[in-house]
Amino acid sequence: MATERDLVVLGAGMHPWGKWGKNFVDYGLVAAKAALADADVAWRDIEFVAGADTIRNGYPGFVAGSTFSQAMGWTGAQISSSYAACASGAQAMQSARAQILAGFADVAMVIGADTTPKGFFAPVGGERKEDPDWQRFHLLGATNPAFFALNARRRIDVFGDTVEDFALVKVKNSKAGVGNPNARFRKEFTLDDFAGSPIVSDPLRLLDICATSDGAAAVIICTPEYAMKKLGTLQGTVRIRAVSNTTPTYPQVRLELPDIATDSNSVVQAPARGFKDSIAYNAYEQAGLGPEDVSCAEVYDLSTALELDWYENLGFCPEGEGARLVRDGVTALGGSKPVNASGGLASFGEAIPAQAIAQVCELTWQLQGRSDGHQVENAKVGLAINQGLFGHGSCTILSV
Amino acid sequence: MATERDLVVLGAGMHPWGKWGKNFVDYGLVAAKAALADADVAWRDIEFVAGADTIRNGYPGFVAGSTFSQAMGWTGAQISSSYAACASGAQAMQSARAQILAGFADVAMVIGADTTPKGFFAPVGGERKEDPDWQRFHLLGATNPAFFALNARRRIDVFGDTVEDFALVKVKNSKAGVGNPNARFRKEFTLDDFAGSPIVSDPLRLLDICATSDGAAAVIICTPEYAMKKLGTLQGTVRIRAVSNTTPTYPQVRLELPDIATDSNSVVQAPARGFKDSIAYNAYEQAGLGPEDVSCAEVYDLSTALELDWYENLGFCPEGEGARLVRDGVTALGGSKPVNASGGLASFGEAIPAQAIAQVCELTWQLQGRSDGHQVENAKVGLAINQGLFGHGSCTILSV
Amino acid sequence: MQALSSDTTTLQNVTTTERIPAVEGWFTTSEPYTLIGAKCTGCGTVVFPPRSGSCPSPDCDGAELEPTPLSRKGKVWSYTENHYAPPPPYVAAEPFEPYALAAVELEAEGIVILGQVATGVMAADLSIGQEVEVDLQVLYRNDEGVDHWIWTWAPSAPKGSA
Amino acid sequence: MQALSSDTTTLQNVTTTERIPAVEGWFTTSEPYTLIGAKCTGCGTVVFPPRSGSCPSPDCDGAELEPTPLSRKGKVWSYTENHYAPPPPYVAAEPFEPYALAAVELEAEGIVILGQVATGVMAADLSIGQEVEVDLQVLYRNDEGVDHWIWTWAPSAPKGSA
Ligand SMILES: [Zn+2]
Ligand SMILES: [Zn+2]
Repeated sequence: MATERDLVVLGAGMHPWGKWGKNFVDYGLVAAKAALADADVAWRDIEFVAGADTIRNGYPGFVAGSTFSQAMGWTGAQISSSYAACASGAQAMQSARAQILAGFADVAMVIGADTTPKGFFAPVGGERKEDPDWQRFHLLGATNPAFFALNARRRIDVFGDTVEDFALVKVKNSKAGVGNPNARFRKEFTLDDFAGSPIVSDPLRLLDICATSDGAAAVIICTPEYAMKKLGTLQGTVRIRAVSNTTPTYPQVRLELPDIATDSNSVVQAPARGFKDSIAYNAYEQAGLGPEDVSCAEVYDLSTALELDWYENLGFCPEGEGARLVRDGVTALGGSKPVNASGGLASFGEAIPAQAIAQVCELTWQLQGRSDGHQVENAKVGLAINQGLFGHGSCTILSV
Repeated sequence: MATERDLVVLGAGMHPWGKWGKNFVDYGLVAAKAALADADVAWRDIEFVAGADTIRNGYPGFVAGSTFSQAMGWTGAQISSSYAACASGAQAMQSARAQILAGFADVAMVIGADTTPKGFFAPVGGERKEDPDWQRFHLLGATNPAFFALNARRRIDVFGDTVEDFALVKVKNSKAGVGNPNARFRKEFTLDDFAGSPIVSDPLRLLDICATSDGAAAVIICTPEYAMKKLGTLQGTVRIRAVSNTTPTYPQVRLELPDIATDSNSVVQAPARGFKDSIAYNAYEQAGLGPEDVSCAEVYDLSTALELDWYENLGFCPEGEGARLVRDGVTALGGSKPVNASGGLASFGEAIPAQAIAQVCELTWQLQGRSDGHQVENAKVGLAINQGLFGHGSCTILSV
Repeated sequence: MQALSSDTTTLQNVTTTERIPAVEGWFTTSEPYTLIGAKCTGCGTVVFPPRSGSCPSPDCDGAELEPTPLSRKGKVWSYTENHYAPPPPYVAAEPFEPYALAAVELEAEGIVILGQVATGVMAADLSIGQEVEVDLQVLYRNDEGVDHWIWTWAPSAPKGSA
Repeated sequence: MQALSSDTTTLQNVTTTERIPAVEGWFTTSEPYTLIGAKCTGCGTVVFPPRSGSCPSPDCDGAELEPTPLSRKGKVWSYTENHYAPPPPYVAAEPFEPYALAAVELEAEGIVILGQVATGVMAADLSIGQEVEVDLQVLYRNDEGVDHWIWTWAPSAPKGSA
């Protein structure tokens, strides 16, 4: 049961994902206005604006909270600008949530938008020996797909997964994405398509790896009191049951982006629960819910194989058995545990600061039965999970 | 009187300001360990780490909360990474404060560090027509000192200030800074030194404008309950009475960095209280205190003339009369309203994400009577105020 | 060119073919030189630099803004003089020559706009409240030798010549 | 050079004068090639890349870490093969040649370290659990024609030759 600490998602809005190279603010404005309209709240009434930053768009990207506040029209609202790589949207969510629960605001906007501007895409310049991102690129040429591939290879050699299992994830997600008007790629892929897809980082092919996209998402969250005043009832409202914000515990013995080495477990023993398991665990604890309660989940399928990991981290199956779930259709739309009914990153491509917020939009609409074309039947509890570079784990649980 | 919502500053630590070009993390570690030692708290006990970001140090700078958590040793703590230009430290402070007041942690670290790495200092590359920072640099060559100078010129022509009044601010602050072991420049300047100082942006000379520095600062903040358990009493503890986090209200009719134009007041009337006045006002409101209660203040003297503005924004005197306060020694150490007893930015140079946290360190020590060499007599209430580019206004009020 | 220049020069400039602006759509490149703002079709408020997609007023839902010429003349709100070359992306002349900047208030629009002051006019020549008007001058010449122009604030001619 | 190379080559390398490492202090540049970690003088934990100033263990206040050679041999934890040239700051050969990367577990240190695999050894030649050892090869040649070297993981010779 939701408590008075469980804030309400009053409205959600997105700019569809795609690739146009426009100013990221333009996308954000569309999402912001859509979320406000969905919540039936005036911009002037928003007391706190939590922006998720983008680091490839100059100064305005670094101060997303300010940028969107000014673009919508300065109201004197409080703001924050958060960065946590792929988990930036979830961090912005937690920023707004904490400000509200601390009593500094009753209603807040959480917003993120991204674009791939022309003319500069390389990592930040300069020689920085202490920057893990510089280390892995300059010294090893270890790209993101390379890390995904190390992980995928483990699954094959240790768990007996096949590359077809990975491809099945894309087949499943692309099929669901066809029904989602906010998705960028609305094309259903088949196993046959994989044969023609070039290997990027063995064993992963181009089709196994998510693209980068332009896009924007925003949600309006508020206290139950505020929602009650607005709606006259809390019946049917989507409640935020948990936002976990988890970092690793030393020693972190699993090689994770962007580090080129793990911690050592020679002196201090590794924690019983690994980092990725703890992300979900902390959220379940906070919500008082378990994997059995989840109606649908949005997980970060940066690669196809990675989605299988999440099944296990989320407790949907024991470690090493993730492939069975996708083979048996358990995680397909229509299965008993639908994962990425939105189409996932496979259908969206990642718009970094917007993506975790988009997950919340998707779940909100699923729980409200508004996901025409890719609706999960009778969804009551939705979960979104992701992991950002540099130890940023986030998991959000919503219920209706 | 402090309430149970007024968190406790349990410890404060700094790395002295200077210019060595080392990795910013090295400075931060020194500050973090000093703050923990000052608070007598083990790193393992910190539940939340709020990092203030630096944008000139690659990826680790963008995820300061993570970077310092990993450098100190992953503990699974919650983290945040905030950016708000010069107000980043204050935003990190508010991030930690909200998390604690929301019940997600009892004790938190707030930390910021900066360096000026070799080899890249220019604004982020690329042509970004919509980025005010690109606009002002590329199209107008309007540097930060140029904006400070526009403001200083107004003071001269409208209020009758003189360049000697501005110089007096530096004379006062440099004198105080001599007694502060954390200050970078520990040299007393006289009015005579100004004659030899080159004009940077007329009417401001090099000595009127603050340098950029390396440095780090950290504070440990906690609930009163936590402090009580730790100390057995709250007597003599420094309490956080307010952290205002203020943005402008449309139309913003004062030209502020980095915008090349103000908003228009042709259709919507300007708010009665200007942006910079509202920063202090909101903090006073939150604290239930007024300018008359302030024992000492740390203000952002990015330029000498700007300090005079703050006197007025803080209500220490009516608009246009700031110069009188410095002429009469009111704001000098030993005066009735000491401002920048630390030596201010004039003596420190700005280490962007660390500076607002350093202000809190300074005030904490002042209120505890630990500022040997630059102690304000009988300090009971301390206030720190700053303004970051892109409408980030922050004001922190502490009391003992 | 400055508004203070002779009629002959003015005539030359009028007949000059297209000037390349350093930024598209913010000012006219033929006389009469004006800055171009954006006006919200909903509430009528004005914004500079021009933008699209969203009215800057928090109380207006307007998403349509149309280009609007701003007052050619305004009054100096404040001014300064740069004595050091700004860093890139500014393209500084070598050797660097100090230049003045002025923030100018346009009364009708209720807006203050910053700009470089016409070459040769320095801080000593300026005062708060002084009337200035929009002019154009070369901001930089690119690697292909093409001049890029920018607006400037130029003191209005004593006799009020445009 | 690869550990699989002939004795002659090995001899040549031993007599070669100073190799410039692509990064200072992370590995030896003369045989026996080893990675260099840092060891906390307080608790004895090890970290790679080496660092100073603070022990990576949250329970250790140690601020002194000293360089320590790591095990030369380890077991492949996982591996992959890059088929596209990584973006800068990687200096990619032209035309780009695919290469393998391996994450290798050093048992004594309880640590997994990523590295390029010796040139010519591809994913098909690798398997999880396989023994590999540290070797060196050229990462890139800079504009002045100076080679910069990096550690690689090379399959240990079948007969166990160092
Ligand atoms: Zn309007
Ligand atoms: Zn240790």
